[in-house]
Amino acid sequence: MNFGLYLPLLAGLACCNHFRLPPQARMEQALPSALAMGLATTIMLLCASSLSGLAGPGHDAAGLPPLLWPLLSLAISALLLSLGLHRFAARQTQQLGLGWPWLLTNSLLAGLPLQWLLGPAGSAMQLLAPLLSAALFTLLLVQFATLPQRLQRCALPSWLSGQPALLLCAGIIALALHRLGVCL
Amino acid sequence: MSDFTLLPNGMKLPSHKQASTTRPIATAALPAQLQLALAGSQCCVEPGQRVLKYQLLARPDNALGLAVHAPTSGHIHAIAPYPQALPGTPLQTALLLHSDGQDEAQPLAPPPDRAGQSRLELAIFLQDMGVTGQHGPLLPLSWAASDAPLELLIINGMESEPYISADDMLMREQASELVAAIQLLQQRLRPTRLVLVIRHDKPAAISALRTAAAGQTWQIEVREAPYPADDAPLLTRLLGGTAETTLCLPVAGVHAAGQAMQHGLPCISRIVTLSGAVEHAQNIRALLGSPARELLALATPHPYSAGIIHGGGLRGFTLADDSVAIHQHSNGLLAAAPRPSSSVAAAQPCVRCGDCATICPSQLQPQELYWHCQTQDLMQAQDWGLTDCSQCGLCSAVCPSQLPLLDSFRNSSLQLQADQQQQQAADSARQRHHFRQFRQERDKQEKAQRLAERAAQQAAKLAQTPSAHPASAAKPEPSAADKQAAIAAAMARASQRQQHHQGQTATAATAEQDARAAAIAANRQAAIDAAMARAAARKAAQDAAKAGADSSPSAAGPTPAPEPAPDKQELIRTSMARAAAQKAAQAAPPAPTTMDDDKKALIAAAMARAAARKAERDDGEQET
Amino acid sequence: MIIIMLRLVLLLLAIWLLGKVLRRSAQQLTPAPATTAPLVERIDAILPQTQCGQCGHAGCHPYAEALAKGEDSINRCPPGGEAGIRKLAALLQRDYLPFAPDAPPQKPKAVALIDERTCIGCTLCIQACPVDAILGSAKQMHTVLADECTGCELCLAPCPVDCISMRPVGEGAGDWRWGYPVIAIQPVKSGTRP
Amino acid sequence: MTLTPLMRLGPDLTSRNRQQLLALLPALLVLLWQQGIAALLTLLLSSLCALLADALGQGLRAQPILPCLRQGEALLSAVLLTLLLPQAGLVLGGSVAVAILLLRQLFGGNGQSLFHPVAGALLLAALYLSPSPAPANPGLCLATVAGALWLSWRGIIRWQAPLSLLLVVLISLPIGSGWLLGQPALWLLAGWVMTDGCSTPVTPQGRMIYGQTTGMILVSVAALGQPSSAGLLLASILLLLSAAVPLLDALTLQAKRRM
Repeated sequence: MNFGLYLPLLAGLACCNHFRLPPQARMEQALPSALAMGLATTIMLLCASSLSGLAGPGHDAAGLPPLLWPLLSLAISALLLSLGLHRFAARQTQQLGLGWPWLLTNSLLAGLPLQWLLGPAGSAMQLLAPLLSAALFTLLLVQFATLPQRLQRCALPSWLSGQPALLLCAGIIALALHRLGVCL
Repeated sequence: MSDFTLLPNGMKLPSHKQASTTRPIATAALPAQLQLALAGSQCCVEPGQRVLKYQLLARPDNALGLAVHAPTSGHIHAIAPYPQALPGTPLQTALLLHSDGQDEAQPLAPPPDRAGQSRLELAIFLQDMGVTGQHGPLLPLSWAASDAPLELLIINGMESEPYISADDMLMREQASELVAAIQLLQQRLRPTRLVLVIRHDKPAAISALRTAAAGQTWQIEVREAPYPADDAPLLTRLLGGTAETTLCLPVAGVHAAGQAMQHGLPCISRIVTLSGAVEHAQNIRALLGSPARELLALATPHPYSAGIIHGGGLRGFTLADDSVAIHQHSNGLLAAAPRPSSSVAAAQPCVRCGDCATICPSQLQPQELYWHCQTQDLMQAQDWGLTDCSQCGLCSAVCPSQLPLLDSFRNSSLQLQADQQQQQAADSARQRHHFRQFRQERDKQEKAQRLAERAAQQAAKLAQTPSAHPASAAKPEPSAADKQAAIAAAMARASQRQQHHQGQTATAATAEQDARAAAIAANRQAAIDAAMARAAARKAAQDAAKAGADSSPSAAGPTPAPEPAPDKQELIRTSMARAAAQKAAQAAPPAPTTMDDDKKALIAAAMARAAARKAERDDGEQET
Repeated sequence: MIIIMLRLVLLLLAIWLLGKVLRRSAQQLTPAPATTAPLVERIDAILPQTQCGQCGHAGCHPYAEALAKGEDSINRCPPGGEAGIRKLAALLQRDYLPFAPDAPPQKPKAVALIDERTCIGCTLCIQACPVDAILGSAKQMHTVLADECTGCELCLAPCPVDCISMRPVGEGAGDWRWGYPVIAIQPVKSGTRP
Repeated sequence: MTLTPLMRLGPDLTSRNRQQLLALLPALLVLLWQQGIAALLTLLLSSLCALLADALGQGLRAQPILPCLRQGEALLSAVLLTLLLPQAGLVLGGSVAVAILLLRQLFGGNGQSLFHPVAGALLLAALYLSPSPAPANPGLCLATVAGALWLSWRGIIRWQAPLSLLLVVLISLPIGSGWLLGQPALWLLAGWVMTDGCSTPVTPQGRMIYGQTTGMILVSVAALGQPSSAGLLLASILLLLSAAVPLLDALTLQAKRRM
């Protein structure tokens, strides 16, 4: 697995994340939701990498399989965040669709391949990669939140309007991201 | 500010004015028939009647209406709905005047005494003379009735619209009359500052005006401004005025006002530029109501020209019907050149080039605005600045997709206007409805109270004379009287309600609803009173406007309005008087002694007519 | 060490931003209730105020009350037209509905006209008019103030001699208002000048 | 007599496309001079495929075919692609046809394509071709730049996005983005694809942000990642950012709220 597969994965994940909102959700509602989810993913990835940093070189010694500790740290940070969100802003969390299943999915799918791809590399890369990945993910989320409004003005055939058009866009974006990932 | 509007492709906006300024203003021949639109005015002649030149044909019946005078002598042929110039607008009632070719004029009434004229009187006089400004009369009546100070009076001679040179030629050839008119306006309106602003591309007009206006206290200002320079709000800003204290008047209107004020001459003609694909581009003085096709024929349009454009090169629109007549705002008629075959294709979708937003002088986003106008989303269109659009037409002219941006904005703003008027009407209807509910409730209460009082008095009387009622004498307690009073009141209420139901068969309002509505009405009483007072003031101003110069209408404007009740009564009285007069005109005035018989006969006749009509209708329904 | 500090700072920044987004969306999704007029009044402001009762209620305000309580559907006002339904749908956050099949058909705007030769002065129509648009008194001819008539047709039924007819009004939009030389859209408003 | 009342102050779509094609002429001549008959064949093939695909799309959507073909949008795409991938031949023909059908006609034809077909076709072709970086070609670059400058002087293309991209590339010369400047693909995509209104933001500010972001991603990937073809890289970044255009529009286009 290389970035050529990881980046399209992010696009697919963002598309799925957009579809969790009700289909008639307007941009005024989808945009904050996308922003919040992007920020939540940033927090989770940073938190998880801090956790693995804390464990540091010790997790080899503990005899755990190589990917178990990152997986645990990602899951823990996702659950911690959803707990915190539920504690402090339950209503908005529900309105914006930041449920724990989605947080966990995003955290694992966006974070685990990254850990694997980077391996136990230098810490600068360890810091930068989650940030960049979360930023790209946020960008993709926001794109899917704003695209429907523009697609309304296109003369799309009727069978394509709505979610199928978004899927088509997701496919094109995934193709572009794949090419970009290959170049990385 | 740059010299010309710089177009996205680096070119400058061509003005195309030279062609029509080489010849002096000609006078159009008398057309065989004239079509005079009655917008906001009430006709005071009848079909078949012979009218003389300058005779009043219609008088204004609202603040935006204008009087219509006969441009020549002839017979009124018809009063009927005719198409308007702007395609897509509804038919408008117009007078069709067949000219008899004699051009026989009636003597002009001398203009009223200048010295003691207030500005409202002047505004009404100009309205009666048919002198047009930007919207309705030259001096807006609402402005004239207020006591807002006039700090800046702008005479607008910019005329930046391509092809149009009507104002230019007017300023060249009739500079002295114009200067006299401006002087008169200055004397009457007494502005702090009076500026005639003129665009730099009219050197001949500038020199003519400078010569004529030597020694005047007002100034002529020459400005270089890009295309929509004649936009009044823009001009006001350019000259450092504020919207509240500035008045911007078009040159042609000022000239017509001068003619009216000096000689009592009503406005029956205007200068029209004939240009475009024609042999002899020129300006002519044309009678209002002349058919566009006949006028343009004077300039010999090229045989290949396709249609007539009403207005200038950017704001103009193609006339759907060549026989449409010119009106007060028709500053130009252009013969359209046929489009090159490549651009015949219909409008393409927007390619988001952004040229329209770049060129828009009001810094709007025409492509967004167009989208919302297309989807009929007027709220969004307002959010995107539909009301700020000056409809200069630059966006339409640069759009590579040839989208009908200007047309769309025009339609949407007309629709917006209609919506706003409807909303105002609904608001006033709501206030009247609430007031009515309040009044009904109050009347009911008063009546019940009166009846209760009467019953109590009767009971008291009964109590004083117990011998009269032996049955009740045994127990002469006040409770019996109370009961009776209560019964009487209940009866009264019941009869009242019955009456009420009889009146409002369809609404079937219940007592609780009435009570609640009355409570709401009582809460709003203050607001309604204020609104009634405002309405009364407005009515008074309108009445004053109708009454003309002989009344003293200045009292109606800013002074505190009289109480609503007398005004309403007066209104009712006048309407009754009008109705009585009409009735009197229809039938011989019945003598008081035979009134009842007459009335009975009348009622019987009416009932019979109604029955006949009903039977007819029933028959008709059965047949269908 | 620096990396850990940086990571912590970034983490705090992200949490702060998330909090901000959440607070902002909370404000956006629930408008402040104190500043808005009661719902009934806002609905009433949309209704055309013909007081015609075609919706099955005794006037516009009762219909507004029924709408506010959710007791009636938004597609019962023919004078309000499609635009009215759209506005109501937006205000009440309901889906747009086409006109109810049992609602009376839409008619072009019309005003009542009293045939002055037939009128017997019975005042029944005056009592029926919900907006005080008919003038007259007993045994005198009545007349309709055309400017104030809403076209509700409530005066037609009570008239014993059928002397009232509805006269359609043409739309007044004319190009004389935007022609020369400036095409400003806003007409001279009475409100802007003191 | 050239009088057109109801004045038109700007060129219409057909004339804009014609001028854009005209601006590509010097580059095309240079290419033919460099590569000879093979490039001409590619040009013919891709043009044919593009026109056929466009006609097919219009036909399937039941729209008039000839006016659309005459407008030259498809032809412009084909010429651009020929200049970008002169050796591709059949692969190019297929990818341009698919891209036009998928990215242009499916979204509703002219003026509706959210993603530029040229960028899409480049990515499609890259599935079959090796993405090795092309050698620098100063002659072609110069011819392209001349055409783009002429267009910009005529006011046909908007300069904000390409200029922002170029500025970023120039500023980051020290980290090794210099080789990009020798690539004709950079100039072609910057001059003809980044200036297309449908796949770029509509406001000047939005276009600047778009250009800068493109530049930053391009430079960082080109300088830090594995060596790859500049055209491919730029095309994929443009596609990715085209999806962000509604966002940029929403950020930079503000409705005038009523009081």
